[in-house]
Amino acid sequence: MDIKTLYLVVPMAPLAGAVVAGLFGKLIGRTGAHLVTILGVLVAFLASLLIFQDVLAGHTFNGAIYTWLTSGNLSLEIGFLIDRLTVVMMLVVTFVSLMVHIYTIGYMADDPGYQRFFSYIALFTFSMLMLVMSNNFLQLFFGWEAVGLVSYLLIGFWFTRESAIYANLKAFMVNRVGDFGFLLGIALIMAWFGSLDYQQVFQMAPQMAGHTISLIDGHPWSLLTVICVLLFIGAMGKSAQFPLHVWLPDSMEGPTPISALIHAATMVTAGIFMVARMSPLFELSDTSLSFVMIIGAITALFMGFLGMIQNDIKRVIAYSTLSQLGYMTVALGASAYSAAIFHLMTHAFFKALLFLGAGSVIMGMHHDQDIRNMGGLKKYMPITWLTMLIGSLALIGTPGFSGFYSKDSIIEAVQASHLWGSGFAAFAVTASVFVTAFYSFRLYFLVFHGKERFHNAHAEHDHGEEGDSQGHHGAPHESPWVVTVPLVLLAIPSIYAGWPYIEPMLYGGFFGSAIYIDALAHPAMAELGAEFHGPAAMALSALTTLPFWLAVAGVATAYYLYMVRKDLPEKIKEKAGIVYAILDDKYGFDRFNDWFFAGGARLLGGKLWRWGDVAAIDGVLVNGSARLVGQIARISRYLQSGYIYHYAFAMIIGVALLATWFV
Amino acid sequence: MLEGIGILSLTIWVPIVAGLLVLAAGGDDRNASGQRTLALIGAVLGLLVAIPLWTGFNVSTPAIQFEEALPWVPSFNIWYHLGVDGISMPFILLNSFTTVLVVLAGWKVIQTKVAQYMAAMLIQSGIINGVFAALDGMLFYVCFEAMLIPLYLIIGIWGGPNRIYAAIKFFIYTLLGSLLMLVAMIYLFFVSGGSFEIMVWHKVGLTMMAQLLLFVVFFFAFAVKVPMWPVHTWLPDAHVEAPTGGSVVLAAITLKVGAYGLLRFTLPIVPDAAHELTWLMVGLSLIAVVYIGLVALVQADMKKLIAYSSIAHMGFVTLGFFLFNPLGIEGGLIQMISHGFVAGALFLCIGVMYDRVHSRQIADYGGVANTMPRFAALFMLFAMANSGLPGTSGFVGEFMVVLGAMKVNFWWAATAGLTLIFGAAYTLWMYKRVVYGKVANEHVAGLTDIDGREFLVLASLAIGVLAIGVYPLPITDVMHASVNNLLEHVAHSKLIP
Amino acid sequence: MIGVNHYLILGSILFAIGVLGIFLNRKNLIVLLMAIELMLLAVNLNFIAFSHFLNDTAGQVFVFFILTVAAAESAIGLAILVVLFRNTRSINVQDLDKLKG
Amino acid sequence: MDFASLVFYFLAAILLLAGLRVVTAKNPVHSALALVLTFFTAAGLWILLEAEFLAIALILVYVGAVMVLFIFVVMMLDINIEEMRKGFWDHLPLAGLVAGLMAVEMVMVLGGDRFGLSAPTAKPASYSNTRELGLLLYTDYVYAFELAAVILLVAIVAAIALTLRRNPNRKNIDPGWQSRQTAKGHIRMVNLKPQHPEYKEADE
Amino acid sequence: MTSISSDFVTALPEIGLLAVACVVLLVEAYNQSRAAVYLLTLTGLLLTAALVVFTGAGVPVLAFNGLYVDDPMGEVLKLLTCFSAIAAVIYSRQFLTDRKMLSGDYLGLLLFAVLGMLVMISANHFLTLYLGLELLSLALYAMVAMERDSARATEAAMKYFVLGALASGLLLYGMSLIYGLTGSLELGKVAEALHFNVKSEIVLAFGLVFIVAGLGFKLGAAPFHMWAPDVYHGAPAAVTLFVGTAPKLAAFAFAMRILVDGLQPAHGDWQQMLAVMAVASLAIGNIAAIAQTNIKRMLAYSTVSHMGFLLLGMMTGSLAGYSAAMFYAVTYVLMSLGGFGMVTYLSRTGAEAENLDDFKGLNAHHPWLAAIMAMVMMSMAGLPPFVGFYAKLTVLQALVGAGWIGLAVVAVLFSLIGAFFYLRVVWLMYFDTPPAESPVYGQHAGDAVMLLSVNGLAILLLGILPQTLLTLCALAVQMSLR
Repeated sequence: MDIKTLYLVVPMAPLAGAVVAGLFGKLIGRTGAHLVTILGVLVAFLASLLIFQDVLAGHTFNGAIYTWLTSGNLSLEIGFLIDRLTVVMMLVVTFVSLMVHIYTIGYMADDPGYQRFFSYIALFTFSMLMLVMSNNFLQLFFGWEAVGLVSYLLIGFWFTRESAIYANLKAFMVNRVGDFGFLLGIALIMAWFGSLDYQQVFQMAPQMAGHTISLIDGHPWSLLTVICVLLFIGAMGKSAQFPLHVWLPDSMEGPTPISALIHAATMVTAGIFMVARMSPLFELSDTSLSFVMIIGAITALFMGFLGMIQNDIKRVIAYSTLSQLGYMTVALGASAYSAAIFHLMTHAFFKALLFLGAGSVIMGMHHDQDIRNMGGLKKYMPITWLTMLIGSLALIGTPGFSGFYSKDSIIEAVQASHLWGSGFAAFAVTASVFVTAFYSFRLYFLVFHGKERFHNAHAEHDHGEEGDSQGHHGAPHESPWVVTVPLVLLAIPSIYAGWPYIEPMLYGGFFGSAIYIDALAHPAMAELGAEFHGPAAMALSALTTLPFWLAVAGVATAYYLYMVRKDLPEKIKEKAGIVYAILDDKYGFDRFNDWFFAGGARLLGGKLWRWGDVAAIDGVLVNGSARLVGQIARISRYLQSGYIYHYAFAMIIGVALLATWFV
Repeated sequence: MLEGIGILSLTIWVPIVAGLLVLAAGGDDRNASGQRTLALIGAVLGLLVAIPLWTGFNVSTPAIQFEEALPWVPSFNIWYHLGVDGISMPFILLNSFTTVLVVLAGWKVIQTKVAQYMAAMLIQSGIINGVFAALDGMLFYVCFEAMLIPLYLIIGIWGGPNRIYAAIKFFIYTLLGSLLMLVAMIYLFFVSGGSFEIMVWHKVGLTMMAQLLLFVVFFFAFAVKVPMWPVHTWLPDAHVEAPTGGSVVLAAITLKVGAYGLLRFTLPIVPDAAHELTWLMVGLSLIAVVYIGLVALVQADMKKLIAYSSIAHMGFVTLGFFLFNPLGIEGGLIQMISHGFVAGALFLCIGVMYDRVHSRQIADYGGVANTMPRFAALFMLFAMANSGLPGTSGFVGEFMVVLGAMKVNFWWAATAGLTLIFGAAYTLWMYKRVVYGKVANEHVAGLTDIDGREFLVLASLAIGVLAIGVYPLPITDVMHASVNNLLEHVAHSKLIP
Repeated sequence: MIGVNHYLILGSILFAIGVLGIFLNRKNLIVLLMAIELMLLAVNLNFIAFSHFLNDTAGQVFVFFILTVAAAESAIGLAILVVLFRNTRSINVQDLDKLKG
Repeated sequence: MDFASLVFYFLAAILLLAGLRVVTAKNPVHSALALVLTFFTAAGLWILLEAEFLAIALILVYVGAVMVLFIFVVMMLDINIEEMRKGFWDHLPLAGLVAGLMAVEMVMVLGGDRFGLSAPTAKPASYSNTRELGLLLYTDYVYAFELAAVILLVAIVAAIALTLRRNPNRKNIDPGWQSRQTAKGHIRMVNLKPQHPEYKEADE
Repeated sequence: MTSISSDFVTALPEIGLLAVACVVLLVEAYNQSRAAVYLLTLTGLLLTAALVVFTGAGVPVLAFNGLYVDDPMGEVLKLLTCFSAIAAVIYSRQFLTDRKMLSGDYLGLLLFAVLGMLVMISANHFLTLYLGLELLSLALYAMVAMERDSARATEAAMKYFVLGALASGLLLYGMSLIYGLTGSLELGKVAEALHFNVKSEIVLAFGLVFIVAGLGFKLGAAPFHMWAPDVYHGAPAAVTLFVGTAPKLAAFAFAMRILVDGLQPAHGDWQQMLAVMAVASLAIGNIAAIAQTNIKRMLAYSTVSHMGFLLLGMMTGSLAGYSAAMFYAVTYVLMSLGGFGMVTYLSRTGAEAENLDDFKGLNAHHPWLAAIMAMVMMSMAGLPPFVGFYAKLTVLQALVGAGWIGLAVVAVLFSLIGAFFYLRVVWLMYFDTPPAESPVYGQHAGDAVMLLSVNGLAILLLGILPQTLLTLCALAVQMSLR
């Protein structure tokens, strides 16, 4: 098979699966639906593997498939750019997606929307692949929005739940705010570069570096800074960076498999991927890199804080995701694109693992998600326990685990960065290590260890998901093989994906020309590379660094608070009333957004409608003039009084006036 | 090539004759099914005769094609002069296509005076084809005004409770503009040395004062139809009260006539005034995007909401036109076509629900997806297209216009880009309240999913929406030559002192 | 010497008196008709004066026909008046207000 | 001032006074009579203008026929004069203003000698106004003359059509109807059968 | 001067019509057969039309010492007058029969009125104009009062009469001044005199004011229109139908004769007067019509506004303007025949379909009649593809061509207001549900429906293909101008 055909197969196979499962779901039944979609994704995964090998052999590709439209002398094309960055993403996406597909067979077994669900996730895979394989901004934007659409559909998958359909609308809207910036960024590129093709844009970028545009009269700004910031706003939406992060925790309303796939492993990392892809642009603007770094740092630290007090198992992981995305973003800001992508990859594995594990727990708990109702599950769900532990260890950066390599690289890269704001970023990512370790193990201890609380808890809640066999509240049980197999399969790369790959990916020039770093201006990666002496040495030397001990401290604190002095958390909560309240309120963003943006827009819309359309335009101008004419008409009826002499007056006065006028 | 009767004549007269036949054959609602079938045959025939326009179109030339010319009223030098270029041709197809859909859409809903309804739709379709095909100003005008009559009747006879107000408002509003335009056309007749040929008018030199006045007049004629803020308030009323078919035609076609007029008349005839007043038109377009977007957000009536969204989307069209670059104009044109599909489809969707529940209030619905899953899926597609999701037709035009606007002014593009947010907000919020959620009441619980006929109608629109979204090239190819020609024309001042 | 303008002025004043009559008299239809007769008389006076001073008999012929027509007109007018009176028992102008607006 | 002028001013004064009287008299009969006086003085003026035939015609036709008709109608319709007079002078300001304005305007326009007409040469003694008019009427103006006849016919037809009432209760007999009658329709032959309870179907 | 006999040949249509009218009166007097007078009337009108065609000369021919002119414009107008009278008679047959008004008196008067119109159309002399006008007016006064027991009809007649007499007085006063100024009463000679030597502009203008006032009355132009609503309203529908149609052709001819044939040199003066009257008519006609509830009254105001348009065409003083005005007059008559014809046709015994509400839901039981009425209304509103649009177009064209763009804008703005009340009729017929007991129904008068259909379709057909009628009017005017 021609390699180019293979490229086409990668996104099209899942799409075909999605279409078949979506349109003919009833016809082919449940089994048919999952078979056809899994087959599609499997084909995509295998094709990606082949392409990976091909790319490793040095065959990159950049070309159009078809011309989307032409206008003037502009031609917009749909095409693929296949290089090392792309294939890494393709592999990650197809692999995690495949795992999630398999897992879903078990997780959604009883759901009436089974076929629909498979159709959606296959469609998502297609969209995500289109996004990462794109060679131009148009297609990027297409994929960008398409994944948003699927995310919207999946968060609202259980559309009878008020909270779910609130969450999906919110997710879409917040993403749209980001996309607004993104679109403007693309449009600016179009306007100044005259092309949307990556390669052409990147080639022209150095010439454009000196350009300024004056958005507000008399304030010239660097063109590239504006473009990069706008593009990054898009990334902020998609990758849930502060302050557009608000949708991600709510997105946990969706079924767990998609939390793993979309809201942890792949879609939310699209922003990271995009910035890495745009490295030739970002490298030319220190301001925007600083901006990226600071936003990432804020996200990494402050979202981590929120994770510490959550009680919903998925929300804890969601905040953790936010925090980890913050890490990646910080890495981007520090020009450590490869580190960001590396972390993206490892994070995809272990975070997907954690989510799927959490899903497994939820299934075991009969769709109870409150960690306060769990405890001691280790006994009942050994595979889940073990894999979750691996995931958590990877997450907190235990030396040797995949997460360690990616995360430590980021911390070091930030410390090596000299951009404005790197100091704060370094502090934030370092402090976050503690936070991460704390909430991860808080979760771990509460769920798998300690007293079994699930027996007495069921009376308090009624949190069954749709389609669950409610009322069957036995003891937790281990999940079926379709669930555990993906856990195991994901646990393997969670452990292993760091060690062998850190060297080639970060320092070995694996990405080649796919990522561009202006080494003179941003030498962080180069400095790191100079200090790097192999993965084993890195792991060993980590034992002497601050992050490691912070992680240890975090685990220890969690152990102390939730295994030893179980009464303390409550006391702390009482003592730190305001802090807790702020955290519980998620810094008030949701309330503010609801009040200011949603409420404000509606208020303004209502006023404009009532005062503008109804009162001013319709009331005064339209109906008003109609009324005026009607009024004049009624008055004019009085002129026609019925009396002959009045009529005669009219005639004579008419004559008199005409005579006076013209004589 | 001047022939007596050609394809364009057929596209005009086949529906009209079919309409008259339906009227003649009908008269009584007892044989309504026969009338419907006859109307459908007429509509399909109308579409079939229009297809050669596409297949036989030469995309490489801006010249007028399929031209026909017969002297009509020689004493005023009025000609029955038809022809299309890349700008007008797609709309004839769109209109002929839409006619088939509205005939199908009215199949069961219209139970009284069926023959009259179907005839009005068909006759209107023919007249609208005349608007797009006319190359003689007076022929254009005749069709431009005559198309009001069937729609007036459609709204008034088969409309909602407040239909009379809506119908008369619609009529008077639009008549205001067109009557002034009549005077302008006569003026042009004299300054062009006694010709009603639009193409001749394009070449007439005019003073700035005359251009500005003509601009204002054309603005009234076409901006009302588009409609642009602040002359838009007829549209929500007309839409709300019109029967589904009327709304579809109104949204899909009638609004396009206004925008088409801007392109056919305003820009080429008074280019200097157009340049001079770009700020105004762009300003109004942007107001349409933002203001109307906000207003749409608070509507409680689904049709009103979609009507307002139509105004906002048409704001993109006018914005695109006044950017004076190919991206803007072609984007505007694609937006027009796309809006024809999307808004038409959304009105049909609302119609589907209205037929079952007899309410258009958002509050009366909730959880429709539970009982009408197939419908919900299609509705979702159209809602997304309305929010401008890439891959659907709704995206293409908006994207092009934003790109075009960015070439001219960052803030124009930024304001226009807000539609990403507003468009999604009002459409999806409505979708959420109507389709998602628990089954809200027994009406919703009793809903039945769409039948084959409704599915056929919506699915064909869905295919159109997706096809344009994925592969708009064929349409832009058709437009290029004409748009470039137009731009070149507009770039040259025709000012005379 | 009496010139044509004397007659014209006389005619004008007579005409104005007719107008005055129409304005003053708001009750009696017959007086209204008589006021109109005054105006016609003024016209006739004009014609005859012009005819005399132009030395052209056509004016007199015109007056002849005006007289004839006015007679016929009066006949019809009074017939209508009689019919009206039968219907409403009044020739008060102010009662003639069923048709208005 | 020559005699003609004296006569003119004399007649003009009476004419105007009588005219004013026509429109201001309380009683319509007085108005009518004032109108008669107006016509008489006008006739005098016309004689001054050498339109003797018309002057006579005015008196014969107008005073003799039309004014009599007016007075007849005034008398016939029993009108409440008192009621009619109420508020008569209320409208004087407006009436005076408009009439005055018109008069002033007309006088200003027509008062100056704008027609360039001088007194005509005196007619020869053999000149007959009546003869001249007669000749004209039957030659040059024969078309108009015929039309005038038609107008008079219309007046007759209209007046009859409007006022003629065919009273259903009248007792007089139409001779035309009388002479058209035949036996048919008035005499019915009846076959009288002997009255018998069994036969009751016949001559109903 | 041609021999008198040829003069009579030239005037054959009038003579024929007079003869028929007299026969009708005689039949009425001796036979009183309704069918006979009815058919006789129609035959007489047809005969007149035929005579008009046969005596047509193609060039202006003067007769009767310049009192009479026979020119193509006159012939066209006479022909149309006859046809419109025929239509009016046919439309009103049932109405008149129901009210026992279908008599020789009525039809005789109608024929005399038509004769008056023909005289006016052919007038070439102030005297003939006056006599024709009076002949027409006297017959109309009587016709309006014909429903003798109706207080409304007699009141209308009285108003019509008094105001008509006043208007005649004004007209005559104007004529007397023009006579004094030019020394002639024949239109051609007046024009000649004015052309070469105007003794006093001011007197000319002054005289014109009075003449224009008389003209305005006859046309029904503001502020001399006030009789129209009351007369149209008060008169029986059949009479309204007649008053509102054919006389407008005569009035147009009257205006053409007096202003164009006679006073063309004073064009500058009367142009402005007509403009003032036209704008006033447009304003008053269109606005007052909105508030009406009676359709006859509404149509009366609509007439006022239409006359405003017609005057706009005339005032341009160009050939295009005159033919536009003529076209307007012809189409107006066609439309109002349809409108008033429908009102008359739908009236039943004892009641008239004169309230707008009576038309509610007409489409439900008489879709075809409703369609005709809708076409009439839309045509009156000036919407394409109906002939009323071309009427407006020609006038606007003439106006703009003469540089009166402002007036053209004013005219269209007022017709926008006008569109409202025409559309209201459409909405009543189509959008409203019929009341339970509908007061409106059509009797089984096939001939009237047939003719109404022809009338309605003519409005549509001439709207789609107006060229023939346009050419006719343009040629007629062109060939008749001297």
